[in-house]
Amino acid sequence: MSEHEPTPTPELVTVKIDGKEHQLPKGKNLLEALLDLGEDISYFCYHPGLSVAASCRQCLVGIRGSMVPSCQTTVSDGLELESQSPTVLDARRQMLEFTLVNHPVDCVICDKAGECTLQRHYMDWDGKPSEIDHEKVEKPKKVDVGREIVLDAERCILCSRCVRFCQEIAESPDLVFEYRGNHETLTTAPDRRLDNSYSLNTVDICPVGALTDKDFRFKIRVWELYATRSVCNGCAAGCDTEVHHRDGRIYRMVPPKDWDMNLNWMCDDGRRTYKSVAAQRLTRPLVDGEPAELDAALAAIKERLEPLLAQDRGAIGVVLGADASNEDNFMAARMAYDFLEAGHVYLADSPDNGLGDDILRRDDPNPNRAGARGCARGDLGSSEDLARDLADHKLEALYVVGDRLDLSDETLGQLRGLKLVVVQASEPSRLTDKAHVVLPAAKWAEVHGTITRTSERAKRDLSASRFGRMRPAVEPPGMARPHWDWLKRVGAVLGVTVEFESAHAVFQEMKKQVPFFAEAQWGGKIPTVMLRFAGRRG
Amino acid sequence: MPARTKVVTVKRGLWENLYLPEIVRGLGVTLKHFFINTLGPKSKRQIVTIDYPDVVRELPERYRGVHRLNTREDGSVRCTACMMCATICPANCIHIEAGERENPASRDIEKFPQVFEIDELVCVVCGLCVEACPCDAIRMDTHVHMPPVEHRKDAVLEKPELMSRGTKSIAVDGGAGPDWRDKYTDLGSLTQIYRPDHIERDRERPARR
Amino acid sequence: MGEIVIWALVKIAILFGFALNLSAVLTWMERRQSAMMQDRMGPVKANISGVTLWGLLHPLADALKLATKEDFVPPKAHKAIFVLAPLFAIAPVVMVFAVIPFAPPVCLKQLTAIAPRCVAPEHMQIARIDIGLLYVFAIASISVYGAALAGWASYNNYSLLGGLRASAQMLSYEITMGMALIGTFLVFGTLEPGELVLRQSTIAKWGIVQQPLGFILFFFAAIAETKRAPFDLPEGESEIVGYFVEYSGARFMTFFLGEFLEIVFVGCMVTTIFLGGWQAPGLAADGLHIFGLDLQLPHIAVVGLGLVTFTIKVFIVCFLQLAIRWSLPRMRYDQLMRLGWKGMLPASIINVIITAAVVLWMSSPVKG
Amino acid sequence: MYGSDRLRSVSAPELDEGMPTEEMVLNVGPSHPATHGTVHIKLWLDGEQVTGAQVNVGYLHRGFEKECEAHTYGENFPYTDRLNYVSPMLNNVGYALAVEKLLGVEAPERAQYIRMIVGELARLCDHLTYSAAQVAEMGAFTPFFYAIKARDFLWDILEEISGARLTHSYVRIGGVAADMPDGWVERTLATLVQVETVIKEIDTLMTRNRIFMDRMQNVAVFSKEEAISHGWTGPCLRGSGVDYDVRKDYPYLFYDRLDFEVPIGTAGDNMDRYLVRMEEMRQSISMIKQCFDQIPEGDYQLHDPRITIPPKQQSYNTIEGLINHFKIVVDGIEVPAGEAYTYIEGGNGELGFYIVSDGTGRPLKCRCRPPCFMLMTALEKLLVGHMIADLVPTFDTLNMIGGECDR
Repeated sequence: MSEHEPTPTPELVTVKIDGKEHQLPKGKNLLEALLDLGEDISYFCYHPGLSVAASCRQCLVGIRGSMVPSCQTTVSDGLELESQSPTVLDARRQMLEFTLVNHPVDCVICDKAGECTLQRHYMDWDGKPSEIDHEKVEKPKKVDVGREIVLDAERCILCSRCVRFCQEIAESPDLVFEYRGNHETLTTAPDRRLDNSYSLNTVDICPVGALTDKDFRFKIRVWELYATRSVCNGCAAGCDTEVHHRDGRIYRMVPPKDWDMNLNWMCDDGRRTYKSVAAQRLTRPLVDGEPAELDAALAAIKERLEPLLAQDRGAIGVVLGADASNEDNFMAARMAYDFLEAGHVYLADSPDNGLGDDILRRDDPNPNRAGARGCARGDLGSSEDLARDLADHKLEALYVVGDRLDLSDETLGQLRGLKLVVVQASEPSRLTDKAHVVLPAAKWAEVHGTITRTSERAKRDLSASRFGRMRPAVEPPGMARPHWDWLKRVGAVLGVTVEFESAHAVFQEMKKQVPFFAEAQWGGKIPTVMLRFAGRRG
Repeated sequence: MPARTKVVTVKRGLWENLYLPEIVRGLGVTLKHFFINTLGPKSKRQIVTIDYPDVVRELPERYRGVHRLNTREDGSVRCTACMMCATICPANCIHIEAGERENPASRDIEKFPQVFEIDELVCVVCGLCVEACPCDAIRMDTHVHMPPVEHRKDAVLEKPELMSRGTKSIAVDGGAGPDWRDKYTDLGSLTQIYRPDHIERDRERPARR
Repeated sequence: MGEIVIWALVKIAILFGFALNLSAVLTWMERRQSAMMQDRMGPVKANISGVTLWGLLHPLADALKLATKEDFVPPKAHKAIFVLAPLFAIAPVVMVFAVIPFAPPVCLKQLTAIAPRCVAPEHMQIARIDIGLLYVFAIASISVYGAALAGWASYNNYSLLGGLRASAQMLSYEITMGMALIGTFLVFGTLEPGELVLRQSTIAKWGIVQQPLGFILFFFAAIAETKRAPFDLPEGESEIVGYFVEYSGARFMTFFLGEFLEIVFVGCMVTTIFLGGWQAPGLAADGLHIFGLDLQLPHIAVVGLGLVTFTIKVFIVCFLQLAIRWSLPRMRYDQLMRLGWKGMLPASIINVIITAAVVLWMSSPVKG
Repeated sequence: MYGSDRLRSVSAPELDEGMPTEEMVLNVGPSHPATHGTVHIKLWLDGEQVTGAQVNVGYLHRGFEKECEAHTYGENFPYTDRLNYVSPMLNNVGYALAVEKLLGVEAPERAQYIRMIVGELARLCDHLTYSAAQVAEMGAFTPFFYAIKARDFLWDILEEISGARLTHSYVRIGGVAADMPDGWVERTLATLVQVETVIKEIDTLMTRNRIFMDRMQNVAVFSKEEAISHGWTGPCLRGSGVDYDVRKDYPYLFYDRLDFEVPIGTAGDNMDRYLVRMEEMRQSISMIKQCFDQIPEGDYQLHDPRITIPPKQQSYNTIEGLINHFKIVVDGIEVPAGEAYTYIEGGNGELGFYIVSDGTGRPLKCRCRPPCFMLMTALEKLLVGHMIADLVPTFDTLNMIGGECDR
C-alpha cells in the first residue's frame, strides 16, 4: 500500500472484456480492476490487504483460450479476456466443485454459516447437487490452535489467507500447511501457537468456518445479529468497528468490511472491549453510598455545592476523563471554566502500557486523552497533581467525569475530608465507594459521540477524519445516562440552563467554540442493520 | 374454453307472496333432518358433531400438531442448534440457546441446544420450522394439538417435553458418506438435474457484490 | 272453606309444576331439537356422577349458573325500574295460566266410579272466570311493560330500540289475536276456557276445524306475541341484541324463563281454544271408545288421560313453535307492521264477518 | 358521515310534519354480534330509519404489509393466510403468483392445477361462510349450520392436503408444499356431493321464502356505474350486473382451459349478490371436477436451487444441498429487483399483490389490494335510507373480512 507519496495517475490502456472495451489502468491487478468495473467474480484467496497467492483458482478468466486466475494477472495493453462466458463460468463452477468435494456437511454447526464465502459462491455460481461418490477426507476437527481460536481443518479450503495474514500483517508466522494434495492441512507452525495480538483477524478473513472465535463460538448465529458502526475504545488508536449485538447484548466486535480506517483489521484486545459494557455497572445514582432517585442525587449536589460556590470557587476541582467522549469533556470543561470557575482542572487517564505496535495499537490505553486535552483551556493537572493538591488541602470539592481516575489508598482516604465528591462513572470502583454522590454513566457503546483518535494511519494517509464517531448499539442499563446529559442536569439544578437536546447539539456547539475540533465531522447516519438482510455477506 | 355469463334472478309470484307454502317447504327440510336424526336408522343419521374429548377425530397424516424433537441413536437430541427453525419462524416462538458438548467422541457434533423452548401459544402452526430443519430434528407430526393450559408459561414447551415425543430419525446429518444414496430408496427428484438453462440465467443476472 | 283453599293450592301446584317444568324442559328441548334439525348433537354433557339423561340436566345447570352469576346493573340505568322490569315480564305470564283447564272436571267423591255425575264437579282450572279469555288478553297486555321498561331503563340505545319494537309489535298483534278469537267465540258462544273445551267434544267440533283461518292467524299472532322468530325483532340478536342486552344473571334468567313460559302458554291457549284442550278422540267420560274399542275406565283414569292428552297437545304445539323459530329468518320492522296491519288484521276481520254470517245462517230458521 | 342531504328525501315528509322527533346516534360495533371482523358503524337514526352512516374500518389492522417487509418471501405465507381468513388458499396463491411473476418463473403444470383446485375449494369455503352468516344474522340458524357443516367438510379436505384447517400455508413460491395425498381426489369428490346437497338445502330454505325475499330484494341497490366507480370487484360487482371476473377476463393459472359460467345479477340489490354467490358455488364445484379431469402427472414444485429448498435427503447428506438449504432459509429467495402486480379472483373480488423487490430476500414493499376494502367504501351509501335491520344483511352481502380489509 502506498502510504506516503501520492500515487502517480496510472496510464490507461484498452482492455476488451467479453467483447466490450474498457479503459483500465495499466499494471493494475486484473481482479481488482474487474471488481472495480462491477464484474461479479468469485474468489477465495485474494484479499486486498494481502499478497496474491492464487491458490484457490476461483477467479479464473479466459485469456486466449486458457484459464488464468485474474488475481495473478495485471492489466496490460490489448488484453482480451472473457469473464462471464459460459466456459469461464463453467470453469469456475468446476473449481467450486473441487472445493466442495472435501468440505464437511457442517453448516448446521459452523459459526461462519450466513457470512460464509463458500456458501455465497455456491448459491451464486453453482447450485448443482452433489455428485461425489467417495468418502470425504477426514482431518482434525476442533483443534485448539491459539488463545482465542479453534481450528476445524476439515472446513479449511486451503486459501492461505490466514497464513499470509500471520506472515505479512501480524509478522508472526504461526500458521502453515502440512502434507500435500488431498490431505493438505492447515496447522500451527512447529512450536508456535496462533497467539499473536491480531490473531482474530484470521477468523474474519477466513472465507469458511475453519477458524472460529472461541469467545463467539456457538453463542448466536451471525445472521441474527444487528450491526452498529462505532469506534473501538480500547486504545488511543480509535479503530472503526462494527458492534454486533442483539436484544441489548453485544456479541462481538469486528472491523468494518469496507476498506477503510483500519484496513479490515482489529487487534484481539480491542475486540474484547465489548465485555466491559456488560460488566458490573452502576445503574442508579448513589448519595453517600445509598441508592437514590435522580432528583435526590441532583438536590444533594446542589445543597452541598452552593455554599462553596458562594465562598471559594478556587477550591473546586474538576477532573476530565480520558475515556469520555469529546462532547462529554467539552461539557465538563465548560462547566469547570465558565460556570464553576473551578480553581483546578485535572485529567484522569491511565498510563501508557507499552503495548503499541506499528500496525494499529497505540501505547496510550485511553481512547480520548487527546480530545480531553483539546477541550481544556490551559494545562490539565495529572492525577499526581490531584493527589498533591488533596494532600495540601487545596480542594474542598471534586467533580470527576469518567472511570479512569486511579488514586492511591492514601489519597482516597483524603477524599473523605472533602465537602463534596461527585463521580460520574459507569462501573463501581474504589473511587465511587468514597464519593458522596455517584451518577451512573453510559458507556461508549451506548451513546452518540465522537472521540479523537491518534492512530498513525489517521495522521498519515486516510481520508477518514481524526475524529471517530460512536453510535449506540445497546441501551444504557438502568438510569445510566451519557456524561454530557448528567452535566447538563447538574448545571440545570445549579441554575445554568444549557439547551442541548442531543450529543449532536453538543458537538455542534463544541465545533463552534473549540478550534481544536474545527474540522471534526459528525459523520453520516449509518443505520443499525440486521445482518440477515444487510446485503450479501461472505 | 371461454367462460360464459349467466344471469341469475329469482321471480316472485303468488306462491312466494302467500308466505305459507315456502314456510312449509322450509319446515319440510328442517323437519326431515330432525326426524332422520332422531327416529331414522343409525346409518342415515347425519349428526356431524364429535363427542370430543370422549371421541377423538382421526387427524390426517400431514396434520401439524405439537412439536417434537427427534433423537439420535444414543438418545441425545438430534438438534444441533443451527437456528434454522428459529430464523424462519414468522412468530419468533422458538428460543434456542446453543451449548458445546463436553468432550464429545472424536467425530460427534459438538454443538447442541442447551435450551430449546417453543412457546406454543405464540406459534402460528405454519410448519415452516419443520421444512427448515436440516437435521430432521423438529417435527410436527405428533397428531396432538396443544392442550389448553392454565398459565401462559405452561405453554412453553421445553426440551425434555419436546424430546419425550421424539423418535429416532432416519436422516443422518453431518455427512453419511458416499453410500448415502443407497441408504434411501425413496429419493424422489433427488437425482434430477436442475434446469439446464442455469448457465444462461447466470449470465443474465445483474452483477452484484 | 278450607277444602277450597287446599284444592286451589293443589291446582296451582299442578299447573305451575306443569308450566314451569315444561318451560325448563323446553330450554333443553329447544337446544336438542334445533341440534337435531341442524345435524348437531346439542347439549348432552351436564351430568350428575355420569348420568346425563340425554342432556336433561342442562336446564338445572343453566339455572344454577345463571342464578350464581354476577348481577350487573349499568351505572346509569334507572335502578328501580331496571330491577322491576323482569318481574313485569314474568308476572302476567304466570297469572294467565290461571284460566287454563288442564284436565276434565273431577267429581271428588267418586274417583273410582265410572262416568260419575255430580252436581258441582271440581273444575281443573285455577280460576273459572266467565270472561276467562278476556282476562287472558287483559293480563297478557301487561307483559309488554316488561320489555318496554327493561329497554328504557337499561340506558342503552340498543335496548331502547328493542323495547320500542316490543311495545309496537305486541300492541299490533294483540288486535289480530283478539280478532282471530272472535270467530271462535261466535262458534262456541262462550268466553270461559273450561266451557270452551267441553264444547269441543269431537274432532269435528275442534276449533281448528271450525276456524282454520282463525287458527293460523291466532297461532302466528301468538308467536309474534312471544317475540320469537320470525317475529323476534325486539331481540334481533344480530341487529340490536335485544331489550335485555344489559341484563345478566338471575334477572336475565327471569326474562328467559318468561319467554319459555310464554311458549308454554301459547301452547296451552292453542290447545284449549283450537285443539280441544284435554279432549282426546274417543275419550269419553266413561272410558275409551276408539277403533272399535270399548274400554270402561274409572273416573280418575279418565281425568289422568285427559291430563296426558292436554300435555301431549301442548308439547306438539311447542314443538311446532320451536321448529318454526329455527327455520325462518327474521322479518323487518316495517314488514312486520305491514303484515300485522295490512295482512293479518284484515284477514281476521274477514274471518269474523264470514263466521258471523255462517253462524247466523246456521242458526236462522231459514236453514231449519 | 355520508349523505345528510340524502336523508331528507328518504324520510317520509308527512311524518316529519306533526311529530317532533329527535335524531338518535347508534354505535354499531366495533364489538357487535353482526360485525364479524371488527368494524365500527356509526348510525344516525330517525326512528328505525338510517339517516346517516359513518363506517370506520381498521380495527383489525395487523400491519401485514409492513410485516412482509421484515420477512423473507417464503416466510410471508403465514401472514397471507390471515388476510381473508375464510379463503386463505386464494391469498396464498395470489401472493405466490406475484413473487413468481417477479422471479420470472412458472410453477409446474401440476402445481398450478393443484392451486386451482385448492383455490376453488377456498372460494367454496368463503361463499359458504358468507351464506351462513347471511342467513344466520337474519335469524335463520338452521341453514347457517348446514353451511358451516359443509365448510367443515371442505376444511377436512384442505386439512388433509395442507396440514391445517384454517391457516394452511400450503402454497410455496414455485409450487405447493406437497403433492395431493393418496385418495384425496376421491374424498374431495365425495365431499363436493355433500356440499352440493347443502347448497340445495339452503336454496330451498331461503331463496324463495317471502320473508327472506322481502328483506333482500330492493334493499341496498347499487347500480352498475356506482359499483364501478367505487372500485367494486367480485360477486358484488357481478351482482350489480357488471360482467367482470378475473378468471374469465384475465385468466391466470389454467382458468382458460375450464368451462364455466360467470353469474351476474340484474338489480344490484342484496338478493342479487346472494344469488351470484350461490351460483358461483355451483360453478366452483364444476371447475374442481374439471381440474381433476385435466390435472397431469408431474412435479408439484420447481426444482430450482434459488427458489425451492432441495429435497431433504440432499440437505441432510450433502454439503451442496445443505448450503442451498441454508441460503434459502437465511437469505430468502433472492428476487430480482423490480416490481410486479398480480391479481386473482379472490373470495370477495380482485385480490391483488403488488411487490417491489430490491434484489434481496425480502420485499421492499408488499402491497395488498383487499377487495372488501373497496366494497366497504360503499356501505355508507348503501345504508342511508334503509332501516337498522337492513344494516346486517347489507353488511353481510359485502362480506367484509376484517383480516383482509384492515390488513
